[in-house]
Amino acid sequence: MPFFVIIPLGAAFLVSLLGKKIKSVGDVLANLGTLSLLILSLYSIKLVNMYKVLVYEVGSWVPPIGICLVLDGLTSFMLVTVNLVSFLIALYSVNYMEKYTDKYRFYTLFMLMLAGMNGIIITGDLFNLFVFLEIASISSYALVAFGTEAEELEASFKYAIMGSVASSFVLLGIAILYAYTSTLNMADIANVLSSKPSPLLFSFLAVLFLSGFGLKAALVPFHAWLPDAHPSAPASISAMLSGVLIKVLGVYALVRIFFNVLGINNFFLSMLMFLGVISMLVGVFLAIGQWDFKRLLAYHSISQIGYVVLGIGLGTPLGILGGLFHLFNHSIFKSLLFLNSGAVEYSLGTRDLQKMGGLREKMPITANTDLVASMSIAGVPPFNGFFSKLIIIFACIEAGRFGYAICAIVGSILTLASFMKVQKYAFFGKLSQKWQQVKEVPVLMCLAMVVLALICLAGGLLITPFFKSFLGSAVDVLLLGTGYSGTIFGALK
Amino acid sequence: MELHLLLLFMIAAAIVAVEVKDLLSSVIAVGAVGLGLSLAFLILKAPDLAITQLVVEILCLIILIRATIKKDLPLIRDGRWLFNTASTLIFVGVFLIFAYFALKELPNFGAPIMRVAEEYIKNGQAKTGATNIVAAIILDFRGYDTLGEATILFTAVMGVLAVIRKVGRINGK
Amino acid sequence: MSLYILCLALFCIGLYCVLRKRNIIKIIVGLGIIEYAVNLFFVLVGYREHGRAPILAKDQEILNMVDPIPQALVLTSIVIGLAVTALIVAIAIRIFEKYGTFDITKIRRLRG
Amino acid sequence: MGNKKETGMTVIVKTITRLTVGLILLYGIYIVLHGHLSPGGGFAGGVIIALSFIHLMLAFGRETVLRKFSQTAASIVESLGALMFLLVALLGFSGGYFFLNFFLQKGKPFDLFSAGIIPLCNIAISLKVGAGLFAIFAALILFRGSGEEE
Repeated sequence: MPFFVIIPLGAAFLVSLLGKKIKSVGDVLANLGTLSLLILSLYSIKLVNMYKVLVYEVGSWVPPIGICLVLDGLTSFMLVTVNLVSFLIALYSVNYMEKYTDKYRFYTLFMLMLAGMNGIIITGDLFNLFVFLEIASISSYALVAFGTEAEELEASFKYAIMGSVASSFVLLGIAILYAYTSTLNMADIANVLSSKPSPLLFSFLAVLFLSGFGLKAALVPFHAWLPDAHPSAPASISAMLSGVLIKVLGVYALVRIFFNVLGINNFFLSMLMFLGVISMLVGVFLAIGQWDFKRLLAYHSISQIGYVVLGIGLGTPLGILGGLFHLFNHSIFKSLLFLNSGAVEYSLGTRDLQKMGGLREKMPITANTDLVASMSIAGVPPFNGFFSKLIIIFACIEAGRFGYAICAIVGSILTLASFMKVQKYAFFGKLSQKWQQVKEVPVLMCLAMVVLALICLAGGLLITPFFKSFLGSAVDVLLLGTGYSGTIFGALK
Repeated sequence: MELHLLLLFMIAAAIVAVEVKDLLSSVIAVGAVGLGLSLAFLILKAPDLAITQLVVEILCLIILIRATIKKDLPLIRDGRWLFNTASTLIFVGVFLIFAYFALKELPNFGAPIMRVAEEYIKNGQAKTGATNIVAAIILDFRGYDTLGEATILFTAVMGVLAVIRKVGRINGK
Repeated sequence: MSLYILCLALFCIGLYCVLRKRNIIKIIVGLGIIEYAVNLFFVLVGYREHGRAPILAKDQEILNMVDPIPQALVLTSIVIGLAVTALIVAIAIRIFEKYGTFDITKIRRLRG
Repeated sequence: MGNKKETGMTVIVKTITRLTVGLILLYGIYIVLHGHLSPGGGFAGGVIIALSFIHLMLAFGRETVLRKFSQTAASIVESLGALMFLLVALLGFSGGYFFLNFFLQKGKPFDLFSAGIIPLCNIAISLKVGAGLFAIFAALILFRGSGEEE
């Protein structure tokens, strides 16, 4: 189990050591590393099916003395999402990153970011979560500034400041939790907290964690950095940031702490739902007015994160299922969209939608995959986005939250409208004179995009009974609430 | 008692650092906060931290002084300055009051619970062989954290080297 | 108790600096103050009245050690603070080179 | 400050630097090696080692130091330190666990050679921290040399 962290770390160190001398070592090691991680994470599904919960004690110290790694349903679900997307993005970067200098540094930082995310997902220790959170965020600050142009540096600075303040909030929260419980193991904390509850302290902690992780997840009052940072990064990193980073750093960490450690109550849930709906609407309204392809996508990320948080915040089994399912789907189609925008930028050198047009003839693969992704994000059947949005809306109605359901439908329609705009201006219409010599992007980039598009199509199958255990076991973990501690200590014996 | 004085000194130095007009003085003042913190660690019986904080502080100071090349400090106070400052101060006040009541639930200062820590103190030497319990924790009991920490520094070095490159893209814009 | 509040006051000064100042260096300074405050809070939490440093001595038995865990964690967090500061300073230097100023009101090529 | 040619500071500073820098370096190494016995450890020691090089650089100008210890060498040493730390952690698998303190014989307390992997980890970390911080500093200083012509 620790291999989820060892592989990317080892790859990162080796790439930085050898990358300057041997040019191809970065490509090879990064792709091999992510591929092996993907295989491992797929294998972890099977393990979870067999054992339910696996606990690994680092250094053979039994928790709460040492740090433990936990593999349960939610973990393996997130691992599959992250590693699938990152493998395809690594494949894509082989060609795409030719535009930048010092490619091996890019791979080093990329692998470090991956190591950080895997570390967050798999850990069972609160402070360890913080450490890996910082690895992932620091590498993402550096990656946003990778092009070293003025805009990128500015966006990265904004992001770095916001992110560091968020980390400080999280650390303060951890300090208070430690003072109150005198332990750092998440399961142990849950145990202690349930034996001596204290509402005021809990709400203070909730405010700290919500502002910390909410900043990382770009929920609406804290979203200011995202529309700058995500478009500025290289396209493969935008895909990584929007596709998985905000989910792991923000949503996963938030959900894990709120549901499994602090113990959820109605106040937290309604707060989450409210923030989700606000993000959903604000994000989509801001997106409609955008003409920059990647900036538009970035605003949609805010809106889609809103859906995820709304679904999870409902707290009902159906709602959580919808939220997690949407999380998976969003990471697939949003990374596909960012990769498409990268492909367009790679060929054309611009991101302004008004200058494009008629690219369908010249770049058929990009255009078609982009169509799939757009339909998917807008929630058109039979693509995966449709199913997850439908589940969230049903869950809203089931829980009696008709207002939220209507908001979700409105958001969905507006998303559709804004992506119709993208399709119309970028890929349909007349081909302007300027782009007569535009060619399709290299083969590896195409391959990555096509695979993602196929997953978009097939994603709907995940709710069929055959795959249900994959999502279902993740939902079970959250429904368990603070019973989490019981299962961890049960697995230790 | 000396801790209170030290904290008040740190707060004063921090206010100076925030409000002083000259950038270099501001950086020096933040150095004073850091050294105060180092002393505080010493009073709180954390010699490891005091040493580390001291040397890290020196390095931070050198790096920050390196950054203060030009000393222009804008002092534009537009119409909303008062409003914005007031709202920030009110927010800070609410935060502190809320914190005061929430932190009352914590165990009293000077009497931590130390449920897990007792275990480290009792058996740390026998199990790891290190007499410095802090070293035993960071490198053995919680060695995995330290791997992460080393990685963070590595990431920062890589990040600095990546950001500081002269040419970012091969074909320019 | 009053120590905790003083510590949080330090935190708030840093927060105020980050939110309200317009100079990049001042913002970095504010960030540093926030980090100091959080570190101090963590160590305060682990202090024990009349405690001893958590290092065993050769000839005597030490009974009332202070809590060693926060110290180990703060060691980590100090280094994290150093790493973040170094990276942000590097970015700030590049920004200065591109824009010729540290004033964030003038650095506005992106609009949110 | 920076308007002189980069030949370093006055002769007084240089002489004192020559005397003290070795001591600082030695003190750093001492702190690293005794990390498991007394306060200090890999991080503090590594930073002190880096500071000794930075001290040289401030006093003598950057060329003198970079001739001895170039930036490339620094980043290579850093990667090596990181790999060494990971390797020590991986060696724990010989006992079946990641990060296992795999020496069965922990040695006598208060001895220099005791406590299993802890001194090894300290050395690896100090290499990494020292070289890494030096690389950061050198990068920031070198950047001024070519970036800003004002």
